[in-house]
Amino acid sequence: MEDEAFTDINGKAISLDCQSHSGLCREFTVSSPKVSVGKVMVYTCCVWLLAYTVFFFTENTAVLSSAILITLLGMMLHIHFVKVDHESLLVIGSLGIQVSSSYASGRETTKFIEMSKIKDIVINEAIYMHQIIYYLCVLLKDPSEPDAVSSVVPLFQSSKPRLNCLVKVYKSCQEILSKC
Amino acid sequence: MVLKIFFPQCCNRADSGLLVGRWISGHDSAVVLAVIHYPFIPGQVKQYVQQMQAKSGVELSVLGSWSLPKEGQEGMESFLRDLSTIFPQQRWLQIHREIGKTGFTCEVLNRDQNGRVVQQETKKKSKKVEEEDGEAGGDKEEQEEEEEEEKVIFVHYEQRKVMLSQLHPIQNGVPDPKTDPPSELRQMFQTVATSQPLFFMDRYDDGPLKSTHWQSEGREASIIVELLKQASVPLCLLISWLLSIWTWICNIRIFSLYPLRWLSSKLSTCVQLSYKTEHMRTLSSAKPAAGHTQFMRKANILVSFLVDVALGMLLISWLYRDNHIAMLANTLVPAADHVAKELDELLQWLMGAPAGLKMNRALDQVLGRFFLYHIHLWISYIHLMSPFIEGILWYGGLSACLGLTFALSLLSDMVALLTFHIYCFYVYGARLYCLKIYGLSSLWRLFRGKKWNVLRQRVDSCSYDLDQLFIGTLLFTVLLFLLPTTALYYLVFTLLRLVVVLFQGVLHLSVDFINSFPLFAVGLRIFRPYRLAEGVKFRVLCEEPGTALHLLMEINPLKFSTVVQMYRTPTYSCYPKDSWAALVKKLFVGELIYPWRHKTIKTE
Amino acid sequence: MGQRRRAVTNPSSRRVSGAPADVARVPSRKHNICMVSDFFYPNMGGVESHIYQLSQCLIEKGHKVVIVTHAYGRRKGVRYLTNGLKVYYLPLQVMYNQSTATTCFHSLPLLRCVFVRERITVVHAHSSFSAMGHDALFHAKTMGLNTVFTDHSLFGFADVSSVLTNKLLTVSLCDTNHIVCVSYTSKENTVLRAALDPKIVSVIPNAVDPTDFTPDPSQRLDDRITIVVISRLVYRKGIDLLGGIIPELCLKHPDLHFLIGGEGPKRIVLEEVREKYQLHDRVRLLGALEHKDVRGVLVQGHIFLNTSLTEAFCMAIVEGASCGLQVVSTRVGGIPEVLPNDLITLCEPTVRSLCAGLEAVIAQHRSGSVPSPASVHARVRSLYTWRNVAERTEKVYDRVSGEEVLPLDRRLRRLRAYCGPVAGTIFALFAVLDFLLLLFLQWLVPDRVMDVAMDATGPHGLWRPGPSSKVSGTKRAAEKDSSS
Amino acid sequence: MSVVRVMGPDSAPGPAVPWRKVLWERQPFPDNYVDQRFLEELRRNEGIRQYRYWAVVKEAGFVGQQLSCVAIFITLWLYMEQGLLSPERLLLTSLVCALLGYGLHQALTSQMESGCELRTRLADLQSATIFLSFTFGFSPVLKTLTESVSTDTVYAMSAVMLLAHLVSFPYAHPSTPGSLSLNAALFASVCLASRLPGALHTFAMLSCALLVFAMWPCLLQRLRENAPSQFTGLCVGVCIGGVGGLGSQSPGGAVLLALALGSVTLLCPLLLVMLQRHKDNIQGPWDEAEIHEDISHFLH
Repeated sequence: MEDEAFTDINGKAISLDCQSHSGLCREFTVSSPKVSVGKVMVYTCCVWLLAYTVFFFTENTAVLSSAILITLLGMMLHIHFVKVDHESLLVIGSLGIQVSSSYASGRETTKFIEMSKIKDIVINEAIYMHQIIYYLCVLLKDPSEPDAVSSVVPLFQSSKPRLNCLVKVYKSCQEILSKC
Repeated sequence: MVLKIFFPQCCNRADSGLLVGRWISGHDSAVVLAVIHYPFIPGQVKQYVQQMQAKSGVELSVLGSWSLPKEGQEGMESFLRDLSTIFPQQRWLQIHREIGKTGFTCEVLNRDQNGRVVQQETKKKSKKVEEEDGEAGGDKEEQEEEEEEEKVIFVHYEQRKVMLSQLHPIQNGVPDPKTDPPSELRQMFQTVATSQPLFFMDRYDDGPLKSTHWQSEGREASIIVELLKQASVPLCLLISWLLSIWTWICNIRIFSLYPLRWLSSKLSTCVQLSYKTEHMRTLSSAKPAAGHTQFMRKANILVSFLVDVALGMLLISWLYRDNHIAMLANTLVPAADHVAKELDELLQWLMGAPAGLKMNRALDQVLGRFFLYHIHLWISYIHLMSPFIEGILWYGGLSACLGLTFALSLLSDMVALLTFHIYCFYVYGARLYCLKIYGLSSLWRLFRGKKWNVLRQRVDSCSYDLDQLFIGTLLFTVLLFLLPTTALYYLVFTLLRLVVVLFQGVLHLSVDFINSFPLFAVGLRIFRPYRLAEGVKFRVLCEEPGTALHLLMEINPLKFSTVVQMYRTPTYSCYPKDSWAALVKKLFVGELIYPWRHKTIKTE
Repeated sequence: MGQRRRAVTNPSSRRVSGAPADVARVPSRKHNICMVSDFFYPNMGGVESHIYQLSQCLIEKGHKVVIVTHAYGRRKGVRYLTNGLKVYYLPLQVMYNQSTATTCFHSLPLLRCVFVRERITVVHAHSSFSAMGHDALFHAKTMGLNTVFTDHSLFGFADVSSVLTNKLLTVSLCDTNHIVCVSYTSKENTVLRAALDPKIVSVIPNAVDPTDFTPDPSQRLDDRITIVVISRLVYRKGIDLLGGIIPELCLKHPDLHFLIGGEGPKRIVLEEVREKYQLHDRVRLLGALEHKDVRGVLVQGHIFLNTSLTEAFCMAIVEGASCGLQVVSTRVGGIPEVLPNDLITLCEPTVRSLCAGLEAVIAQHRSGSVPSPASVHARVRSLYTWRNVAERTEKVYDRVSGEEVLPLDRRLRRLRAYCGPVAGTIFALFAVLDFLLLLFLQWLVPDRVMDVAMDATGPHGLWRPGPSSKVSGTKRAAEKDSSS
Repeated sequence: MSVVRVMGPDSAPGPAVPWRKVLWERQPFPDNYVDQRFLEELRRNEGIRQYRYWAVVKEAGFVGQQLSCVAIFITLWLYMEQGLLSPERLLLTSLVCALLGYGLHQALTSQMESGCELRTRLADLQSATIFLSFTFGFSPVLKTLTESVSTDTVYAMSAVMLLAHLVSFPYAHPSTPGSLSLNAALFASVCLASRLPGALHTFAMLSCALLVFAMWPCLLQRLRENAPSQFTGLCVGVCIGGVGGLGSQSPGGAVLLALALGSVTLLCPLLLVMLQRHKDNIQGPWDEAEIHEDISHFLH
């Protein structure tokens, strides 16, 4: 349970929280900063100003109401589908790995991968937008031939931590994996 | 190795007794299914376990002992250990729970070959570990102890949900050799699901043994279900008999003559009919559904069929109330007339200089007259059959009692018939246009002194003779100048055609939707989310120091999207079979487009 | 590329070029080198193998090497090859035969990312056909890195297209620190094209692994004389000449057979010739050849024929000679410099002359006065080795890394001075824009935010061979995820 | 030896052995050594041909005459449009011209004995009939073809097409007129002809066009091969005829045409000859060798 100053690939501050429930079970939670009020304000203002300009030319109040609707709807959709509040990785030795990400609206999506399916956890490089980043991912076994990788499950996808953070998680994951 | 114990939540507060369950081979994890309380006679327990095993086909066994000491009864340690000798097992679990605490502690007694009991302490409190030859050497105590503490994981699960839930992706019956051994969770789920008979012994009947496990809600519901099952059998038989007759009628030779078959393949009503027949056949098969998918499929079909019929009934009730039918009929003929008139005007407009376009007058006149004649024919045809339309509608309306889909497809057929003239126009226009386009393209190649090489599939340069060039150029010029006229006609009629096709497409889509939407599965997902499990998720229960790790296993329900695309009953899809770009290209080069789906693109 | 890997750790080739001794004597600094080119594996050809072999040898010498190329189909992302050679397949749009479309700018973000995170000191671009290479040179200068350019191809001055390309080359080479050419002819050509000071142009020939191309006379059939041709079947390789030669010789010598490996648009010519003269049994068209199959084809022949119309440095003839074949080739480009006269018969690029040359060699064969394949191989094997190439290239890097990079203003002045008023001004403008873009990117994603890449190679490389290691695990993952 | 073996750039030059332009032996020179024999194989402007003014003018004359052919055609059309020339007369004249030309053509062909496959009279007759019949059959259609298209459009189209004809005309050996040029010309003539008052006019115009654009170049080619002196005279004659004809209708057009002819036949050659001096062409061993001999005879 310690906090260093970690940042994501764009230099925004994120916090990593390692909970060790027992020797076999650890939980890592990467939580990205909350939705900044200022940003919301800015977006809202932009939309509304636009709406007012339109309204100014076309005396039509529908424009304004629609603008309000749009902002509200947009905000809801954003916090429900886009904005991820924190992502957590629960590693249970000899049982499996559970990846869950919870959105700002409280919606939570969870995926549990059994240990028998997992081949390894590695740090990997990928080209993302206009940069090349490191990311942590779980390699899944191919049931047909054991030493091939059937697919890859990337971790901490929405909050993209930097290498130092990843290495921390990676090391302790490897500890548990090596135990059993 | 780490020992995983799947422990049913309902047994948390059970009084002390024996743990009945199963060791999952290969994963060294134990699934506790029930607790048999004191007092019991070991013989009866053994016998009971035997018969349960026989019933459920799970290798049940007595896993160990469960002690939740009430006040007064302390120090059962030795007694419990003796129990292990009564029920000879490879390993013997002793799970304690003190009243105050939430966590359990567990001892594992390993029995090696010569029957001596080897014990490993897993209590944190017990600082010293009495160790004979366990799998860990006795020399390095501390680190040994560290390891020992980690040994056991308790996974609490809700027995009922796990029993009823179906793990996805489904692998029914025989696990294919590639993926075996089936994963731990899958085995665990199977174990709980198959050991259903174990749970039918409930607390109140006075058997020799008292046990704690999930209690099935009272018998009555199940009795009713049984009765329904019994009743459904003769019904199924009846339906299947009727079906056989129907199919026999369908297979009379007259229907399999060429024009009829072709027609029936094009008429969406007939397609719908055969489709329904097929569904009924699947429904009315007397034998019970094998496997989950089969069952779901049947249920989906049944539900959607019922819904369909209900909607159809609604429609009928609307139609036959203060005769809407007559109204419809009276509106229909004038509508057709109106359409014809509109077309007439349109053609007149085209025969002038439409939108100031420069068209070749002679050709324009010819085409216009031709189409006008067609419309004339059409109108007379409509008027010929106007008296019968009401009757047709009346009987057609009856068909709605076979379901809304049926009525809809009938409607689409009617539309197709009523707009036949538009179709004709479209075909003429398209053919003419197509001809022109191809002629122009090949002549353009000649114009540039190239030619299409059929063998190499490419454009070669070639030297033509003078006369070839001359005639080619003449034709090219003629075609080029006549193109706008035909193109305009083609355009107009294609637009009309597209409107019709769009309408029919919408009808087909809705029909397909009603037929294929998995209502039952979705309902299940809404009201019993745990029934369709995508997987599981674990929560770490608040653990206090000194006990092993406690996890709560919850069921992770399937996503709606997955449910829909997994359980949607396969139909002939009537979605446009080629992409929009392809469609546009077809339109441009003047190939014909049809609303009806082709048999070849049946989507599974 | 299996057998190329073998070459890197091979005692014989080590013995040939006394590499270790020299390295011991001249302790040179270690560089972080970034090879940039549009052409790399899975694409096959001279440039590709050159880059691969050179990088391998440089890694062996303890430098850190990464390769940057564009994505080939589903092969995008980051891959690791033998000895931890790291390859970036950047998702850039391919325009015309495997060369990326260039706007001078859009490749900057990714290239900058690579340069920064790999801590590159020297950027080495290959092949003047590779737009990506030129972009890299441009951006490297903007970021203040030293650059080297290797030119693999010859260019005429006759037509409009070449005028344009030469102008572009002038621009992109005018502030490149050092240029490497593969032959003296190529050097002259490049110096003329890019108006360069010949002092900064080094000549370092290509090489072949003698171990891959060993003679095997037992494969030859003695009842016939086989002429082997291995090249892409395109106009520049003089396939039309070949189409003229085949009937002439086949009519004269009934025991003459042709073995033609390669694929291309001109295949149709050969097929027509074959059909017209009924030579299906004597002219075999093998189609495209894997690099590993080449030797198997070569050793079946007695004579290697090369009809190229232009070549900077023809590796094919060296490979042929290394397999112990008698080489007959056209006297074009750098070919006369490649092999000593007793190993090669040079002809004019005409059907008559080539036929005469082949006749002569055939006559020698009949009289049995040709040197034995083994002896030919023994002579060739010592001529061109990758280690030697690597050492000479290393020296280039040493020299380059000492030089200072022009600041923006002087760079602009230089551009104006070297590339003429019009092009110079335009590209000066481009340089400024590029610089501004760089500043913007640095504001957007500061260098400190970028993670420094783990060194798989170089002074303290982490590369541990074997599938168990995490690096290779990463590699496999990279392959998977790039495909997904 | 191993010192010599690896020479990076800027190593000290070794013993004074002469530098050789070979790669197979490792020489005691640095990699970036520049010998005085550097670029000695560079050659400039080799094989460049010197043009002589009048020769070029003579060649250019052909272009001029083609230009004026078009002018003549246009003149004829103008005449017909204003009804100054009746289609019957045009047909008659063109028929006579055709016969004369055909005779001359035959004479010239028989005169040259290198007779590559001669078309039989029958074939000629056949194609002639095809022309006439098709033109005659189509002329009513063609007549009504462009009536709804505005006149300017038609003019523009035909102008563009005639230009295309002039540009893409194979001046080198026009014995077989290139298909694009011929087609363009025919297209233009059809456009123009469809503007004429009657179907017969159209027919006449088209046949005339055939004469001018298809037959005439063949005859001219023969002339050029066999009787160069007359050829030049003919070109001059055609040019004068074109200018005069156009002059009779629109003097301005005539002037323009004259200017164009002058620039094409006199000015452009002058420029060519003048600019030759500034030619600077670099050749060397790096050039892509071009194949001089004709490979195609191996194929067909």
